[in-house]
Amino acid sequence: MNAHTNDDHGIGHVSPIWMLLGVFALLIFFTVLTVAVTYVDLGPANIWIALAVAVVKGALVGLYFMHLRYDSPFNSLILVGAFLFLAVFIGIALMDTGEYQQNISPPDTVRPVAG
Amino acid sequence: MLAILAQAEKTLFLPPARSTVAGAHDGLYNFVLWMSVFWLVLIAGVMIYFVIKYRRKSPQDKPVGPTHSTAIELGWTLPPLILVMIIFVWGFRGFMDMNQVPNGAYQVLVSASKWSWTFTYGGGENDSVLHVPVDTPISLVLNSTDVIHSFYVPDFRVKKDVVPGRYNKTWFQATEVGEYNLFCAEYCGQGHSAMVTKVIVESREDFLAYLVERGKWWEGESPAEVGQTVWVEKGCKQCHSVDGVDGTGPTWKDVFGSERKFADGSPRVADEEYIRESVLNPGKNVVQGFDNVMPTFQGQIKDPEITGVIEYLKSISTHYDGQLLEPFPVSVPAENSGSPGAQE
Amino acid sequence: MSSENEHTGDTGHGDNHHPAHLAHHFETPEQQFESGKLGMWVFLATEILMFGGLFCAYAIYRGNHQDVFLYGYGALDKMWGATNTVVLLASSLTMAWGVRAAQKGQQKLLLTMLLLTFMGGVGFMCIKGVEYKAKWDHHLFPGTMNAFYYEGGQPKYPEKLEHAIAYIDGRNLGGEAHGGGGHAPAGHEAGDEAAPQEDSHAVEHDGSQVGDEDARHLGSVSPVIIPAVFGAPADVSTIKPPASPADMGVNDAVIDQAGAVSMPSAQHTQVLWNDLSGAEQKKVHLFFGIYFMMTGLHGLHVLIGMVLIAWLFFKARAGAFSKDYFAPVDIGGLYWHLVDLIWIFLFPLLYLIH
Amino acid sequence: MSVIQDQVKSGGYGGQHGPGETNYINHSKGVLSWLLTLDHKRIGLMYMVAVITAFLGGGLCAIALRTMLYLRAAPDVAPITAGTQDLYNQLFTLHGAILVFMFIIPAVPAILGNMILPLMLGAKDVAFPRLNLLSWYCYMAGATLFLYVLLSGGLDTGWTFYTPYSTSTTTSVAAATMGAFVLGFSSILTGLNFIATIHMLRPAGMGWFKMPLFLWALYATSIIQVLATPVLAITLLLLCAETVLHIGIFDPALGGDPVLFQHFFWFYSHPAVYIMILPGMGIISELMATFCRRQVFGYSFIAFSSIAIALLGFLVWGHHMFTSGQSAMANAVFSLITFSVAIPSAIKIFNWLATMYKGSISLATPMLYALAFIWLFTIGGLTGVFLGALSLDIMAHDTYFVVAHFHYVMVGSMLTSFIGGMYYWWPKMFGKMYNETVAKIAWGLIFVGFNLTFFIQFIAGSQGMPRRYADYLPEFAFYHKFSTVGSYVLAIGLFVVLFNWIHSLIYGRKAPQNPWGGNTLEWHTSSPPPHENFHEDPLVTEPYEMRAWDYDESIDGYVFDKDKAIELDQQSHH
Repeated sequence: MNAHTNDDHGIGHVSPIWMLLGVFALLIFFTVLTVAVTYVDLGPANIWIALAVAVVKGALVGLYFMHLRYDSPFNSLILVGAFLFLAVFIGIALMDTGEYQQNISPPDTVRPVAG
Repeated sequence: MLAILAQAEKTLFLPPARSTVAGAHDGLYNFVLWMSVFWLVLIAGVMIYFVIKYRRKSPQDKPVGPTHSTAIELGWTLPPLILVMIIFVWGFRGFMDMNQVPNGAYQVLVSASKWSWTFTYGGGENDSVLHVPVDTPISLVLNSTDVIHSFYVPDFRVKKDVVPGRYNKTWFQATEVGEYNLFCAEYCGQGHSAMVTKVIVESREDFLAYLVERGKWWEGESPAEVGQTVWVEKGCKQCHSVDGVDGTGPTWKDVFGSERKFADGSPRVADEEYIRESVLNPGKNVVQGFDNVMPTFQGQIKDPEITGVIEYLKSISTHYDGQLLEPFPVSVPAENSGSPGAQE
Repeated sequence: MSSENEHTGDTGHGDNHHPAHLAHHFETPEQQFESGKLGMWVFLATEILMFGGLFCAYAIYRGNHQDVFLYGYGALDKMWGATNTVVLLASSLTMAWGVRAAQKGQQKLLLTMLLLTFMGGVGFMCIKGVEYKAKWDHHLFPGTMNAFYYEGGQPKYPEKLEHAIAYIDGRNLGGEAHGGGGHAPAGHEAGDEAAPQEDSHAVEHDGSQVGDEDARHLGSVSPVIIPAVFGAPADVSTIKPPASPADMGVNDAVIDQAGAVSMPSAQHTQVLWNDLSGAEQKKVHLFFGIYFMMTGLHGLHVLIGMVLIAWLFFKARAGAFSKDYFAPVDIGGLYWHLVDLIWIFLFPLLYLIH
Repeated sequence: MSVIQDQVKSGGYGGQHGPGETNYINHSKGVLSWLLTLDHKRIGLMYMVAVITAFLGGGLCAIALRTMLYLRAAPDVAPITAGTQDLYNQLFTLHGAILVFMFIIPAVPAILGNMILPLMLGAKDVAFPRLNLLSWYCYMAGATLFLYVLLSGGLDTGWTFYTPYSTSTTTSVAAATMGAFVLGFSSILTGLNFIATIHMLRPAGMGWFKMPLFLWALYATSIIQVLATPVLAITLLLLCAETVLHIGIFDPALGGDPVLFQHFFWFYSHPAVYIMILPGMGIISELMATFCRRQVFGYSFIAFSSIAIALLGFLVWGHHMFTSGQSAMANAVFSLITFSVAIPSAIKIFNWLATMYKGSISLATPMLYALAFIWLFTIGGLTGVFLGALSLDIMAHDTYFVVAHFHYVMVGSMLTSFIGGMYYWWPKMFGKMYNETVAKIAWGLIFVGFNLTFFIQFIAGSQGMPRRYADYLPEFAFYHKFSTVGSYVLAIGLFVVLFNWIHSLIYGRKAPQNPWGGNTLEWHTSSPPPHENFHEDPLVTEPYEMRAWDYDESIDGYVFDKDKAIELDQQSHH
């Protein structure tokens, strides 16, 4: 039924040890970096740097630990797709709530709901 | 122009149009309605025609028909696309008209709670039925004290949710004197279907007379007396004494007319404007030696009440030796109320 | 071909035409392996969107109430957070190594790596427990238990509030003054607000005074009778949220990114209770609600991952896996890495607010 | 008709098998053989029993609440009391919640999808049979939680759970949200399984563009199930934390934002509308092809429109919030994208009509449902244009206009396609034919009853009748009475359908392998199929090339001519 015919060997990609350790070393480096950056005040840039570092770290985990680089590209598409939809969700919700903040009053004008 | 459109009478489905935006709304409604009838008749007609024309003659039939045509696909994609874009723009413009409160509109505060409406006018008059003058733009500021409700008057084509914790805004301008139904359109529990009241549209004269009638609770009290009541009822006295001893906040005694020193060292004389600011934006001028802890009374205090507080402070200050205001007049306090009479 | 045996974990090598670990509806082991992976990835997508809801709530409250987050994060300890990041990264390494061992049929190494990964999970949860304990001690649990919880505009527990304010204010002042150097994690769980720094006395004194006064203020300032009808502002435009100077300054910084770098650092790093507007003070408990929802859900995933790894361990010890059949290890590993990946984002968002 | 003749007639190709042959129903016996089954067909059947039971429950709530509204209009009935208002609020909430979470969403994917999807692929099962069974147990667990809700004070929030009402009511919100949460897992597992199955288990020779359109529709549905449902899960989890712990994220009294809840809720629940309708559209594509007995027109446009609807469906959630105080900018964006969804829907309708052109149209019961679908969906879709237009939605939002609109789409269209699909695959699922005359009478009752019930609600809504009202002003009495009478006709029609199905199981004539002449792979196996789905690997050709099937009067079904099929297949490649 299925056209795939392959011998039982060579399923999946075997990561060499140097690569695993190298990726781990990079991850630790970035962790130290992201903590170190918080001691330097860069204003709002801080959060974007922190997020950029997180994205790099996430990409390292995804590409090497999770084998995405050697996997069917569709699996990467799923991951990227999920983040895309998430971006749409967060982006629009953030935009809208930001727009209507001006209508929000301090909560002490609101009485607690009975019951 | 809009007013002329609004004269259009009851259409096939809609209730009579009784506000300035209703005409534009009904125009689009009728356009979409007839467009829909056109497409429905076309689709159903073609479908029935095909069912008859291509009825199965024998179960052995092996018909062959066209299977694809990009030209045809594009051909029947474009007209609906153009139509919906027209409708989008039309609907969006109508929405902006419904949404943008005109300058100088007479403001009414709408407070919804389970399961009743309270409408409050500029002078603090309030009622459970909404009275508005005819041919006057009315701006509504909506707030709920418990759950989400929705302000809905079908005859005006106006609807806006009334959400706790925020102030939604909408407006309308009624075009004819009369009584109209006002519904709660967002489900709010047991009494949801009973949360129905009336909008009474009346002439300006009748409306002013109504306001005077509703406004009599101010009658006879002097502003300083009102201020003293505010001091007790709004909880000011918990932090601000009037005997000269500082509490959490500075005492009110001898404040008016004195020179205040702020946390950053700058001085300012406590005048009317300073008092008003301190009530509405307490964080702006924090007096030296005190913490910035007072909540704002924005939205919780009426203008005449602030006036009252100012007069009360004057009455207990040795730095002020002028006259105090006379008792509030019986009619609408004109201050900042934007009463419809003022627009002429 | 029509083997009824669907037990994927059976022992035996797949050298025959239809190996025992191959489910009856698959043609080849590769097809089964790829299906499993695809299924796992789709599942991971659902996990991302599920956490995404929390990230959305986070982004909205942080975006609109910057100061609340700058204030509330003072209760967290970035060194514990960083330690946990390293622990989780290390367990991810051992997991990936374990997959490699399974692929190569190195039975003993696989067992070791699974055990190490499991221990990573244990370590993570222990540190999480220490952190939660510190929150618990300062009444910073979610919802009605939180010291910052307000009811009807009034703080529900004025004395706990006082304590919590002193704690967070003290940390916000002390934490930056010492550049984190003196911030050994142990120091924080041991002492309450007493940090062993030289100016700790001043900080503590300051903090508790502030808290003390605050509690009195808050207990009394809030209107006893909340008006049934809210007041009548002059026009719509006057209805605005309150803007205290501190609050406006930071908001400006967020909006106007061009001039942001020149913002005085004190504005960012040392948000104290009194810098918050009245409305913001009542949103502080939201920060802890979001913190606990995020870390709690993540912790739950770590626990699930640990169960999964334990199961893999016992399977492996029974000899279920071989270089022809290691899909469960690989797929379980994907799950573990995702848990790591989510933490990689949680860590800077919660612990490194600046 | 003897078995031997059957076998001869079917050319020995995957044909009828004798009484000694087992099929998936009698393959093994005992309750446990069902409760622990990994067979997608059995799981489909178990879903069928559970989902139809839920449908009866939700439907009875509907009849009860319409009856309450009718009686309210009678002058001699005592004025409405608080007690009856509460009852009404509970009824409409349970009606909505049960039918949305336990009927409309799982109906087509979990029953017909489970049953047919692997058969259409020529596969032995879905990719993850155990997850499939787990999804059924999730469904049952969710259903149990809803039963618990019924017994423990009910639920009166509306199926939308809007805060802060839902966090302040005393009814069983926490149990209901957990129920919906678990039901969401059932939905996720089904979607996940379908995506992996379609990707990995397609047979050699079946490229993406040789898949039956029902599979495209299920694939699009699965994308939504997988990407949207987790957001519902976290929303419900937060809501649950809100009701139990009062964390305050959605509660304005605690500094939270109730409009944010609506963003969260509709980010799932609007795409969920397409979970409801897309598989139905897939069924209609199958019915159109088979009962016009020709290749569908514009295959790739129908296929891509499913994917387009699924993806665009994620970008329009805010059109449920036009009056909520959402910003004008968001309103404009959502309105614009909402209109863009109209286009792929229109494309589908036009392509179905074009498929009828020069076809050989049979008016068998499934086709009648397909025609009803086109009528109902056209009305549902066109009234959606009203609601997409911002200014019109301001007026129509939360009125009976909206109620009528989504009933035309979610009930009218989805229910007719579901029933049509059930009739279509009934012979395959059970190996029995139903009574055609009774089926047509029931169709008439449902079609007339549905339009009577809901068309008038457009007028009531335009006149300003708000929804979720236990009571109403006298000027709306006529509409409510009329609608209630219509709902009785609809209910009778549905009961006749149910009666016909049960009757068919007991007394139905034995079904041929292929009663309709369809060429998708499920018709290449016996009715009902064997445990392993196929006796031999089916021949994969163009899904709608039906000319290799010849009608045989003696079995009142179609028999396959394999040689001709191969010949036609080769021709199509030239």
